[in-house]
Amino acid sequence: MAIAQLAVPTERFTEWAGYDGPVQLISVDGQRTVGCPYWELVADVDGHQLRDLYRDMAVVRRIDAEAMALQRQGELGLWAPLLGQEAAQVGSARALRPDDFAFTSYREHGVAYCRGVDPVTMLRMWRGTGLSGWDPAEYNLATPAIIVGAQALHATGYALGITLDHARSAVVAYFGDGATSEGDVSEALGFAASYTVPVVFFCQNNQWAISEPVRLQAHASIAQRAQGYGLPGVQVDGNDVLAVLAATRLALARAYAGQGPTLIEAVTYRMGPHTTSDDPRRYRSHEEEEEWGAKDPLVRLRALLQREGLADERFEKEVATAAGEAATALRTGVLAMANPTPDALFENVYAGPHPLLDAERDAYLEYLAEYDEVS
Amino acid sequence: MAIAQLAVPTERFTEWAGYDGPVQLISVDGQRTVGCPYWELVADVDGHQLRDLYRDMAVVRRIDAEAMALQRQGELGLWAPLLGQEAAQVGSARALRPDDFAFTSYREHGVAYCRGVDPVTMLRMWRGTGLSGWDPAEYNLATPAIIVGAQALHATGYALGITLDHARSAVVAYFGDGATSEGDVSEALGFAASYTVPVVFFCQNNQWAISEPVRLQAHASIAQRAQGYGLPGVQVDGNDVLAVLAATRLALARAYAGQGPTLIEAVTYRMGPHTTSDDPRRYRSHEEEEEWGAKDPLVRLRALLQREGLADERFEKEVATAAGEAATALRTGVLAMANPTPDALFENVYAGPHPLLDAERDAYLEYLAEYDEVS
Amino acid sequence: MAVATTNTTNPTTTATTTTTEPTSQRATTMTLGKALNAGLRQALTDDDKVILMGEDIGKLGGVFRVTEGLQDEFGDRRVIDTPLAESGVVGTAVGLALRGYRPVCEIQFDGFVYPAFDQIVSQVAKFRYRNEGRVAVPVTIRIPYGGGIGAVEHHSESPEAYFAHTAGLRVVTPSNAADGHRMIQQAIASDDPVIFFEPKRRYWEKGDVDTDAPLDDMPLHRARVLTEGTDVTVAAYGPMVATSLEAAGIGAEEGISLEVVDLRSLSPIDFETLETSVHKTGRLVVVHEAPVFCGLGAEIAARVSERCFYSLESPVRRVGGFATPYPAAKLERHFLPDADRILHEVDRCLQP
Amino acid sequence: MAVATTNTTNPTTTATTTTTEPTSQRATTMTLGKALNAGLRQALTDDDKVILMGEDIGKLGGVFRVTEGLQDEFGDRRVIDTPLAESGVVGTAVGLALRGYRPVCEIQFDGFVYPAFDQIVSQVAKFRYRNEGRVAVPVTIRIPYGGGIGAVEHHSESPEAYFAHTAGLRVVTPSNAADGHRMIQQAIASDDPVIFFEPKRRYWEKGDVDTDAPLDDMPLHRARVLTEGTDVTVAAYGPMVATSLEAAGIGAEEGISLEVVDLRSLSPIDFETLETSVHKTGRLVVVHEAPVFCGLGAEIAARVSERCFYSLESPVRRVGGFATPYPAAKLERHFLPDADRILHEVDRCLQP
Ligand SMILES: Cc1ncc(C[n+]2csc(CCOP(=O)(O)OP(=O)(O)O)c2C)c(N)n1
Ligand SMILES: Cc1ncc(C[n+]2csc(CCOP(=O)(O)OP(=O)(O)O)c2C)c(N)n1
Ligand SMILES: [Mg+2]
Ligand SMILES: [Mg+2]
Repeated sequence: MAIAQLAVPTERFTEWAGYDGPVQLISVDGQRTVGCPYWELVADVDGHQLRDLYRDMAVVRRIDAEAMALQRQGELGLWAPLLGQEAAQVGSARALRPDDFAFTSYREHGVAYCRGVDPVTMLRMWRGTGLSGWDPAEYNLATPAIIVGAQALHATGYALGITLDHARSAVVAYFGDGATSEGDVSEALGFAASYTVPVVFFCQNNQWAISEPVRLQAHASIAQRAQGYGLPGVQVDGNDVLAVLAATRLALARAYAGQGPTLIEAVTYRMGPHTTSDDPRRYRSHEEEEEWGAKDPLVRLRALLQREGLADERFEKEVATAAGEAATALRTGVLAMANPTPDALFENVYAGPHPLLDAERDAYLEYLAEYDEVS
Repeated sequence: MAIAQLAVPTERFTEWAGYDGPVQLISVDGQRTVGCPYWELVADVDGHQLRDLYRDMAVVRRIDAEAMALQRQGELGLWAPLLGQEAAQVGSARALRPDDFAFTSYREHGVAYCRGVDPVTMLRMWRGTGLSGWDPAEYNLATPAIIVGAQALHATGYALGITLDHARSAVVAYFGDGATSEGDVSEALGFAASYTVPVVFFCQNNQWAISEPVRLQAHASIAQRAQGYGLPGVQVDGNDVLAVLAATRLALARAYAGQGPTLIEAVTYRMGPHTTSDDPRRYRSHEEEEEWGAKDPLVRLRALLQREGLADERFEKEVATAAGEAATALRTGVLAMANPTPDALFENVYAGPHPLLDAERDAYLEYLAEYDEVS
Repeated sequence: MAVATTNTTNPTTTATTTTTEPTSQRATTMTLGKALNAGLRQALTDDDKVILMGEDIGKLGGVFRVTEGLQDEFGDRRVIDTPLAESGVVGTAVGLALRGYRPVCEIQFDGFVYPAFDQIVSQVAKFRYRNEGRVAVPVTIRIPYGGGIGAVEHHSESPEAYFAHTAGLRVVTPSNAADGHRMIQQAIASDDPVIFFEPKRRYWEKGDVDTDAPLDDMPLHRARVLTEGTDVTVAAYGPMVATSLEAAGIGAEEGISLEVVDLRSLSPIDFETLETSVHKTGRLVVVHEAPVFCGLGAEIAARVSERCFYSLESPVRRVGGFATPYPAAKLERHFLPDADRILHEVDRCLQP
Repeated sequence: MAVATTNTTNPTTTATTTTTEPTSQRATTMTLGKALNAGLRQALTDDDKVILMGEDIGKLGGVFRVTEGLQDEFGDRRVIDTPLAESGVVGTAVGLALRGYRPVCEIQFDGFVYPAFDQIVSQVAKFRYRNEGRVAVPVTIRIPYGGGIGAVEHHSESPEAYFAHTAGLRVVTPSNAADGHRMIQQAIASDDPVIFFEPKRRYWEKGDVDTDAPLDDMPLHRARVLTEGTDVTVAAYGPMVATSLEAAGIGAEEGISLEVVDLRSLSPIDFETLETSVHKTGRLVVVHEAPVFCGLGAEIAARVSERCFYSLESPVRRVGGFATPYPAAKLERHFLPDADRILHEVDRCLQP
């Protein structure tokens, strides 16, 4: 599905930017809030599209759960679950046009899904059959960055390229609350502001960087950091898919209009462990988890749909089926994934020939052959 | 000379912090401004002390000029002049107590002077007889950082040490406008805010980072960056020694009181070249230089002194003599500086013995001896 | 000789170990991870200027649990969680050191040390020299390193050569629990900065640790001959020591006598111990996980080739990673040296 | 033989040069700095995806004036002044490369590359591999390096070994104007990232440059024999090539015949050319400014010792910096290899 583009009037940018967040359009109990000027930014989102958003979120949650299960069963080396962050990821990614480009960290499976990436491909790096999955050029989506914060600079550079090309598209850089402490993210804010390039810094503040609470990383709100670099920053309820969509649309519209970068802080919660290697009980309370559990982004959207008569049994079943099919396809695909052959080790280090590496490859493959090991 | 300490009342911090800068206490034509609440912070500064401040500024300007001359005459390898930044450096450094600690970049000769460092020692690294001059512990002043921005983190760590020691002193980290782009400076702001440590980030925005204007580094004011990290930031007229003194005192008082870091942006101008290797005519206009020349911090302070009957001929003469003596002592000292002997090359790399280095030293000294070259 | 198809971590057969480790009645068996934890606890107890800092080292106890329980025991002013910024961690550690502290920084994984590279190379390593000995920066930087754990990218690097090439640093790496316990304390006590590489895939391997043994029984920078042999010397360190011992075990069964030297210190290197061995065996194979090209093995091969020119009966051979980035998990067994690859080079050395 | 008391940069006596450089009618004489400038201009002209970026490279033309006039000529969208942040420079260059550009980054001085180390090692070097060849990152990173100019700290470093040890990068360094002009264009044209080291103290040295010569006359990664000799091979690169030629000149007067090889490429290294030479002379001295320990010379010595085991008549000797940080200007002549120190090692090689 794709959310249709909305023409955002340039002359109103300042007004919206002046709105004191956090932007919330759907309350925790699934009611439409009143009075927030961001409503206009999603005025075109009808019941059909709301259902599409819900379906996306439900499917990526199911994919995530399946990946967790695959990891627990020994089929993946590791997995970083997105549980709880579906609204932040789907809401922002659905605001993108195909020719926009996104850079993410390791947790944005929902973004990759919205960009059209086959989930099986996403799991390749987690299974260890490759270091990445898809072709960035095919989806206008870079492969995930594991070095925290590094991608913020890549996004800024890519956006600078768009400016140099006189093109009319934008870039989104996804990173976490922890990443805001890294020098690279600050440098990216500075470069982006200095060159006025079309990039949206999208921070999912999920309250935790592994075991560290966000207050260790940021003394003020993360959105506030933007002002220090001379760019607009806005805090949105990251568990509210419409608020996220609205804020991202506005930021993208500014970017297309040549008005430069925006920082969005989507306040959300990492409902699961940092990764399958983590044990959150060591550092956070059950109460906190329950408190945030009550703000679950899917529950909220479903409440709205039900309230508005958009979620009948047939729809729920349809969503369940879609999610189930995605999970099955994922499991089948992952289990069928071919292991790389030893020669792959030596490929794609360099574009051209390389005497040292070529000699190392030849010697190693010969060594393997000697012991009958080439598969 | 030392500026007496002033007890700054804690309960008024918020009020001062709320003052919308830039803080200016002496106008460009040497008049006391009215209405600025920062006046209270220098209420104790009498005519005697004003003259002391002027003398400091005049002497460091003379030292700086002498160092320029020495470089032009081939006695120094390089020199980074402070011309134009005397008020920013003297005003801030004179606010420090002996047990406060300062970290600087390569241009803060005025700070080193106020800390009591012999100017001859300062020139050692520029002459190339050593990599540094004084003992940091003796003056509570680190040796200058050449890697732009690195010292901001050292200052933050030192301040964290003060906190861990339950001590009541503070740290000042000096850096330039260009440095604010480096990740290290941003990380320092974040760490300092997170740990609420007693550090004052003192940025001399002298408009230029070599050939790059400050607008390339900062889209908003530099002071504003502080808010993004959750600490107070204040912009002061960096060519106004009283404004600088007042703002630094306030920041230090907050630090002593356990209220954490402050960022001060002292707006000033690098009236000379970046270093003796630089040629500013390549990148900035004569008009700009003249415009800032009119805001010369010494001219301004002298106008105030004269206006208030504090600068008679005797005083001017006394200052000229002090400056002249400092210059002569500097020249004599520099020309008498002993060259290091080859064995110094191998010393102080490690605290303890090191088989490789020890063998390298022995072999090299033996080699030199063989060719009769040991001096 | 069969090519191993998995990265066997525990040598199934080992040659006679002649380690100089004094066996003590008080020795207890513990993993390398626990031994490091005990060593850190001891350092925190012995000197109240020692503080630990890093990402997730507090409540979580570090992702490898090496600092487990220490924040509980010593408080959050001695065991400090830092914001997520490695340059920040090391840069503030420098400041703390100037204030008289002995910070021990944890870098979460090898691949995350590079953001701190500037602070390490330009500041930590050069501070004493710049200040002509007036200032010490006794910072210890702990880095879990190496591969073999099936991890995602950036979690299996062996960056030791970068640091060994940096004057002003000391670089060491324990290969077993007893050394872990002793060496971490020695590193912290050193007035020089020490890069302390921990072979992460050996964290769970057990060994006897005499927690009461005097530290100076074995100097920090001395290599140790682990198995005496006569045919070929195998020099290894960190994670590759167990692999080399495994090779020695297999070799012994095949009648090849290997002398395994655990370097322990990578800068400086104890060439005396190594050369004594090579003078005896006349042959040397150097093993590490890092790419061979410009790796630590290059220095060892270069120096031994020079200094043992007349006793070497065959060229020094190097076994290590290839000139590729660290590969995907399913390929790492091809990248990482194993006992068979070591023995293959041993065979080449022995070929007439 | 007398020990030089200054760092003579221009060889006063040089051995017969047998460079394969085709002498052309069209050759003009220019400094290395100007040749690089001309090469950059050519690259900007030939491919409009080439952009230059760095600190002070625009109006100022770089602190060494290597980019002088280029912003005037190509505009500030092709020659871009960046904020003062090296990680930012390289990180945005990666993004530009993904967008299809060929960024050429200038790092102002060697000692300022470390803040960019993470982006270089974890991103620039690994991007293609991570993406299984689907993505190229043809970034060139120009770094003026080396000492001998009497500078303050951090302005005289030789960090090439760090990059040579990093798989995924190519590392090259010209020693003269003609190579500067050619190699910078080849580096930019390469689809792989290239670390391009410029020997800063040679910027002002002149040489003949045929600006019309076809680039592929001489491949980027080939070493060049500069003087043919029979007694000892001297391998050098960048700033040490002129010093080695000077040594060869003095040697020639004393009846010692040196074969000077300019490596030109540090990763990969053209071992074929080098080994051919060593097979002939039987002796090798490797020279660089960087500390010897774990320096590039280690790799060369290790590999040549292995591959020329039976033709080496004496151990490979290394001449280089000591295991110290780069010292104060007044001490640098002791740190830096000069013709006499090279000849001293040559003598050692020749001693029976
Ligand atoms: C440079 C770097 N340092 C440390 C790590 C280890 N690490 C991986 S994820 C993570 C926490 C990131 O937190 P945040 O940015 O909030 O993202 P989240 O995981 O919450 O999505 C850490 C410390 C890393 N990958 N890269
Ligand atoms: C990490 C690093 N990058 C680059 C340089 C080269 N450099 C020295 S000073 C300078 C400009 C600094 O500008 P600013 O911070 O404004 O201080 P100012 O010189 O104006 O006092 C630059 C680019 C350096 N010393 N360190
Ligand atoms: Mg987080
Ligand atoms: Mg400046």
